[in-house]
Amino acid sequence: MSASSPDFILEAVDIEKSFGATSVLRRADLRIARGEIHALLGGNGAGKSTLIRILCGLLRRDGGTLRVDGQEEASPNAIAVVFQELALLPHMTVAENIYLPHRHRGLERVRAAERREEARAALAQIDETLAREALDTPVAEIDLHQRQLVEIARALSSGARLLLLDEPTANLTFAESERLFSILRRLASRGIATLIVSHRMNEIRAVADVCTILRDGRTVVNRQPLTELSDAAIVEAMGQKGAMRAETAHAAIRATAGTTVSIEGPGLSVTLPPGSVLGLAGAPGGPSRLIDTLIGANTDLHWRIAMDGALRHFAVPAEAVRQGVGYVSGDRAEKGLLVTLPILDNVVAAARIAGRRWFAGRREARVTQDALERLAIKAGSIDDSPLTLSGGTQQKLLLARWLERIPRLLVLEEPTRGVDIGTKREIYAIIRDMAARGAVVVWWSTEFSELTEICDRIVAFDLRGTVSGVIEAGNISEVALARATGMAA
Amino acid sequence: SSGTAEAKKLTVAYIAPSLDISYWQWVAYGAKTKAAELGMDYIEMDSHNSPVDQMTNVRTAITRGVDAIVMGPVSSTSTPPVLRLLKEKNIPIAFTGIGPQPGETDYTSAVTANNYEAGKAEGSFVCALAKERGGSQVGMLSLPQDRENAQKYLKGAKESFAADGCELVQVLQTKGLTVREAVDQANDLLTAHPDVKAIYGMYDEAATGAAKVLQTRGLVGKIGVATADGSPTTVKLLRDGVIQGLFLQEAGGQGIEAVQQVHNALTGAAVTKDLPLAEPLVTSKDIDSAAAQAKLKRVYPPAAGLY
Amino acid sequence: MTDTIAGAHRDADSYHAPRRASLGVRLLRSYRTEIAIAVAIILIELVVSLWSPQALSYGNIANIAQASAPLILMSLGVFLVIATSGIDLSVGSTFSLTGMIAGLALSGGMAWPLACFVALGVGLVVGAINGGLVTFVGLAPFVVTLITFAVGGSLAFVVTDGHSIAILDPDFWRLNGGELVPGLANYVLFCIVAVAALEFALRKLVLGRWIYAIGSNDKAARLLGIPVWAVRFGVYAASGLFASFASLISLSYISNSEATSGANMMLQAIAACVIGGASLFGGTGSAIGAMLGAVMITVIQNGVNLIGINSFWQGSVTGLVILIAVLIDRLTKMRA
Amino acid sequence: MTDTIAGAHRDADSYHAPRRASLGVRLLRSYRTEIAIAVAIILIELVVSLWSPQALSYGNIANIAQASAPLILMSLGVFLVIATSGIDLSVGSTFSLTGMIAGLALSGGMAWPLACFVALGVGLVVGAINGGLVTFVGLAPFVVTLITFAVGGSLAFVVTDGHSIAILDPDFWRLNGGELVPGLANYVLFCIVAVAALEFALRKLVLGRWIYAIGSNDKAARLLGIPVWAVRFGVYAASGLFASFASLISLSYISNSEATSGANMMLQAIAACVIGGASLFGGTGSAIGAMLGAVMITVIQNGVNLIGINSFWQGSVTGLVILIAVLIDRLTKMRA
Ligand SMILES: Nc1ncnc2c1ncn2[C@@H]1O[C@H](COP(=O)(O)OP(=O)(O)OP(=O)(O)O)[C@@H](O)[C@H]1O
Ligand SMILES: [Mg+2]
Ligand SMILES: [Mg+2]
Repeated sequence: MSASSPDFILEAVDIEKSFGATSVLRRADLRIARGEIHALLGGNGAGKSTLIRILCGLLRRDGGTLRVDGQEEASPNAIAVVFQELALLPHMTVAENIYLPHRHRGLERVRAAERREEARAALAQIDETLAREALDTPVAEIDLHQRQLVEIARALSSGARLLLLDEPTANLTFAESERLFSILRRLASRGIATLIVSHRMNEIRAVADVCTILRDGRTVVNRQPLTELSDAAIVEAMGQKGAMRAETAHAAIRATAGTTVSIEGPGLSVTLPPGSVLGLAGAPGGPSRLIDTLIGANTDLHWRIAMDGALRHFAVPAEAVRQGVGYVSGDRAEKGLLVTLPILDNVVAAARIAGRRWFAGRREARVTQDALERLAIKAGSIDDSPLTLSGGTQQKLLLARWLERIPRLLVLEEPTRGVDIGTKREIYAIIRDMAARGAVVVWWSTEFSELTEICDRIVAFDLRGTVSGVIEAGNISEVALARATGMAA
Repeated sequence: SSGTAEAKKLTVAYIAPSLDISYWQWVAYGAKTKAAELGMDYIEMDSHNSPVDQMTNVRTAITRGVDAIVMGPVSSTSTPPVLRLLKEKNIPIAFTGIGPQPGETDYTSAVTANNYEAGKAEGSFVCALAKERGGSQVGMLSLPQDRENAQKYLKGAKESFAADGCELVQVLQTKGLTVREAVDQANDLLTAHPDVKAIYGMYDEAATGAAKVLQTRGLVGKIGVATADGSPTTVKLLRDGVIQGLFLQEAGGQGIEAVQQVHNALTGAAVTKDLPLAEPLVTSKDIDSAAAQAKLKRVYPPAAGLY
Repeated sequence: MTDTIAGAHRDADSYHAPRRASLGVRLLRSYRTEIAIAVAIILIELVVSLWSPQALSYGNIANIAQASAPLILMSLGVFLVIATSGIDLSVGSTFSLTGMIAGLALSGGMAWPLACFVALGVGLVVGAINGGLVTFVGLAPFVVTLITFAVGGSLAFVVTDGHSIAILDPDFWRLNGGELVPGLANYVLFCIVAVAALEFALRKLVLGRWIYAIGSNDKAARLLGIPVWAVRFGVYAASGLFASFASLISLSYISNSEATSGANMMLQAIAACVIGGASLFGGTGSAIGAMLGAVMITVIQNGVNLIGINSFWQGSVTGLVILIAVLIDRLTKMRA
Repeated sequence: MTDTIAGAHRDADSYHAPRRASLGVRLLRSYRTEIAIAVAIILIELVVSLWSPQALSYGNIANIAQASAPLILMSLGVFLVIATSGIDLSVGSTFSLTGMIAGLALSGGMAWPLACFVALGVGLVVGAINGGLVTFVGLAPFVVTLITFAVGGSLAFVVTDGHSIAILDPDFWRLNGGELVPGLANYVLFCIVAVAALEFALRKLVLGRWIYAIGSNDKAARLLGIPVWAVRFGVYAASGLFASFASLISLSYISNSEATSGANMMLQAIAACVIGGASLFGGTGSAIGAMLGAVMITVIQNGVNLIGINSFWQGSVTGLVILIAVLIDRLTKMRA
């Protein structure tokens, strides 16, 4: 009945979409063959998430044709999606979040015990511990990293023939990503296709066969095998020429003025002179407790923080902020964005507090525009809601908070989650520049390449969350990190 | 003077404290009927039990150019500013149900029921009901005691109980003035005080609720009930012997008299400054008497139910 | 039935069967607030019985059951709406209007079962209007149901021009007082059945989980393919129906319809849900909690009357008792 | 100043810095609901004036201003709470209780300015209790303020045993009717000053932005270093103060304190905020919106009385007019 080749499980041609006056997709094409792992690439705001939402029927397209399995109307169970801004039900348990969305009729019984076992099995494939310990925990009580795993488990257990994964690895550790990829490969061998969005180049190469690249809503590379494309060509196609990794390793930063921060705790005692960038590596449990203490969110008495020799004990984040501690989290929905306030307020919120300002002034518009411009943040206007921004762009917004007023201690928790390759480079440069001006930076990331590139010292935490070693400047490598964190490749 | 009335049709506004309550609806009915009879235009407004709304209503009435006001005030103490304003505008005002603050003189007429006397009379009657039934404990289902009429009823009743040797064991007030609440309270009253032999109802819904409870508990006749006001429901309950006495308060009659008084004031006829209407007792024996029936027609309109 | 793609591969020795807490512990944990409120209710009764020993008599407990039945039924409907993070302010007006319509139908000579069906239509219509405006037009639930509250309350007066109606049908009392199950009065039966059925649906049926899912995060629920619109529309319709049914139960007992009969009930019903553990932001609470909340409100009222506390003090006593109950709940939550 | 930071590597042509719309457009956009409601108010007045030409007279507009002043002041306080995603059900009771306390103080011979201060203490105490229980104990705002609503309403009766008080102080009217600014009655002045000051604070002071931030995402607000507890406590205290002040303004006008005087106002005040664009989930709305919502409620009331609509129909008319207003708002939002 249709002219489409039966080899394609999904064919999208000339898809168009605009939000009001801004056109987001302009004749985007995407074809996914059965059993292939297909990378969808593009810079922040290129339209990837928008396209995915159109593919799974959540958003109406303005133009173009879409066929799933040769049909205009996708059968309801055909597609499973991992959403970039996680779609989870906070009051419900992990198990229920995994099994509830499967298509049911309302008057059916839930058969919780059975379903729970299915959910456990799905989750156990990527994280045994989580599956064992958190299955009956409400999602509100687990952290972003674990939520991401839950969201993935949900897609894996859905029985769908096409998986659309929008940055599923954005905050997974290397080992977890690897486990996900091996599952995807196994699925592929059974004819199940995956579309995966990622900003991590080495991952893309590791898992995907072909790629489609979007740029400003247009398909600029259509179904090319990845083997035929060099990194440079990919980055070029995305429109991010300068994004290639700097060849020369950066010299250690010497800041002339600033605060010395020292951190003491179980198995660790480091002194961070102004300008140092300390990396935290490993499964999130350990680092998050240190980070919460540093920013005053949830003080862990095992950790002792001193600034310029004076012991600091922050009971609430407000105290930390007043002492010049800045914080950016990759959990933007929970810990970052003020969604009902315009972009402007989101950007200047931190400076207002650190600067003890009383007035939300006229100057702020200028400051906001400067900050957005420096991070190349695409937005209609600074009076728009941050919800009109793409995921990576929202993340940049949170970083923009600390551009105006450089903190004494900047605590970063997966700060480049979802940020595109080109912008990551800019962010590294900006952070390094802040360090050069005297800031001390503490940076947790699941992406080892990021840590090796920017940090001059890295604290490794093992899987139980205890410090397993400090790796000094000369010895930093991804292999060393993998070994120290117990997350060997 | 009838010439001027024809030249410019007079308008009277009736401002009720709350038209949610049937009593004030019936006052409105009386006022409206009388206004029509006198050839006056009639408008009505609701103060929703709020003195602020009441004041606003008065001002709105003035804006609409009314010639006279009939008002059931939210409370006596809420009347002075109203009276000041109306005096300034030279607009006659008659009160219904609730009179002005003591000491005020700048009103045309106050058509009230003598709640204190009625309370006393009902108190004696209820006490007698209890005694007939071999007890001396009585309970009361009251209007909310922030109302002056409720306070007066209670005062009168307490005096009678004291004088006649009855013990008022509990006073419960219904907030929403609904039968539903009164039923719950009557149940609680009888649970807490099983020896109560008569119930003093201060308004129709209270007695209706009490009657309902007696019917479901099979206590009809064993516990006496009397109430003030009078409604089709309580009249029927009286006829059925579930309640024993009604102290009729002329709701409609108050409206009729009040309109008559302001009309008198406008047309230069004599006015009666204080016009308390009696609250006669009616029992099942005399409910069908001509006097009682005539009285009843000044209580509620035919549309409300049978007499 | 779902052949889970990617069968789980596990090392035999590294695999530990997932620990699921025992049923008892799970019930205790998920009904923590409900248990706290139930304990509070019992404590209240015991305290009251110090003053008034009849408090624990069969008669008084029957009184409490009778008095709380309409509020329980109404609260159940309101709870469904609150669980989806909505609000229904119109239930009190629906209660009143239903009573008036039923009264008119009955005094017009209609057979009482038929009149009941007609009157339930009031709740269905009001609920459908609420649901439609909230779901399809996208207006805020507070505004929509405030409007139907105002309109419904006004129509309750309009239909009879404010007159109340005495119900004379000699059999209508059977709806409330009859015994479909011998030995169990209908008003108790209806409450038990409604609470049990709802609690079952909310915990064990997919539909019930959807209701919590929508209240938990309606955007995510939509992304997950839950028919958010239909469910949301449904809970408003159900709330209207419950309010109407509550009204009929009450009417059948009181046999007198008044235009103001439901006026105070809206706030009580919402309070019942919240006391019973529901959050106005949705996603939490239970039908049992809503019922216990309603019972607690009635029990306090009853206790205050039995003790003979001056009615001006009743609000204070009620407030403080509720405060103590929620503080107990709060403290046990901190412990847990 | 920013030139030292590493320059961005990007195609110059693909990136455009976000623009800022002109002030006019920005105001139009951020006050869209407010403008819609203002237009609706004008339309209502015009429609009413078809029946009753006096609607647009100076006298009637002064009536409306006088009648709406207390509700406006109360709504402003409630709005602050709602903006932080809280709710304050206690304001009506605070209004009543303040009136009674002020009445007692005045009839006890206290000088009126002093009596006003004492009475404002009522609002401060109730607000502090609300704020304390919500902020420091962590109870749900709905429950806490429901409790203070019940207790406050009860105390309003208790303090005078239910008797209302006539205020005889010959000068107390000055609070409402005096002219601190010649030619402008105080009640108008206070409303204008309060709305302007709050709107300024909410838009231009960091404190005001914090209020929205807390309503928007209180966890993120805390991590940003916003003193969430202090601000939250503050808005409840402010709400209590505004309710008390509203009561004094009203009392000074009608010189009569009544234990039930605020009973209807809580729902009206919340409605005013919501009609004016506030969401009960917090983070949105404006002081101007709350004011316009309050004015709209008063204007409908006034219009219904001027036209002479049967009072039983008033609720229906009020409901439908509000429905039309919010539908207009909704439609313009869809367009935008
Ligand atoms: N609701 C909306 N209103 C207006 N603009 C929107 C809306 N949603 C998305 N956009 C715009 O559409 C563009 C594409 O967004 P999209 O989320 O698809 O990007 P993306 O490719 O997924 O980016 P990222 O890598 O950052 O996730 C962005 O410029 C964004 O600002
Ligand atoms: Mg995206
Ligand atoms: Mg300084």
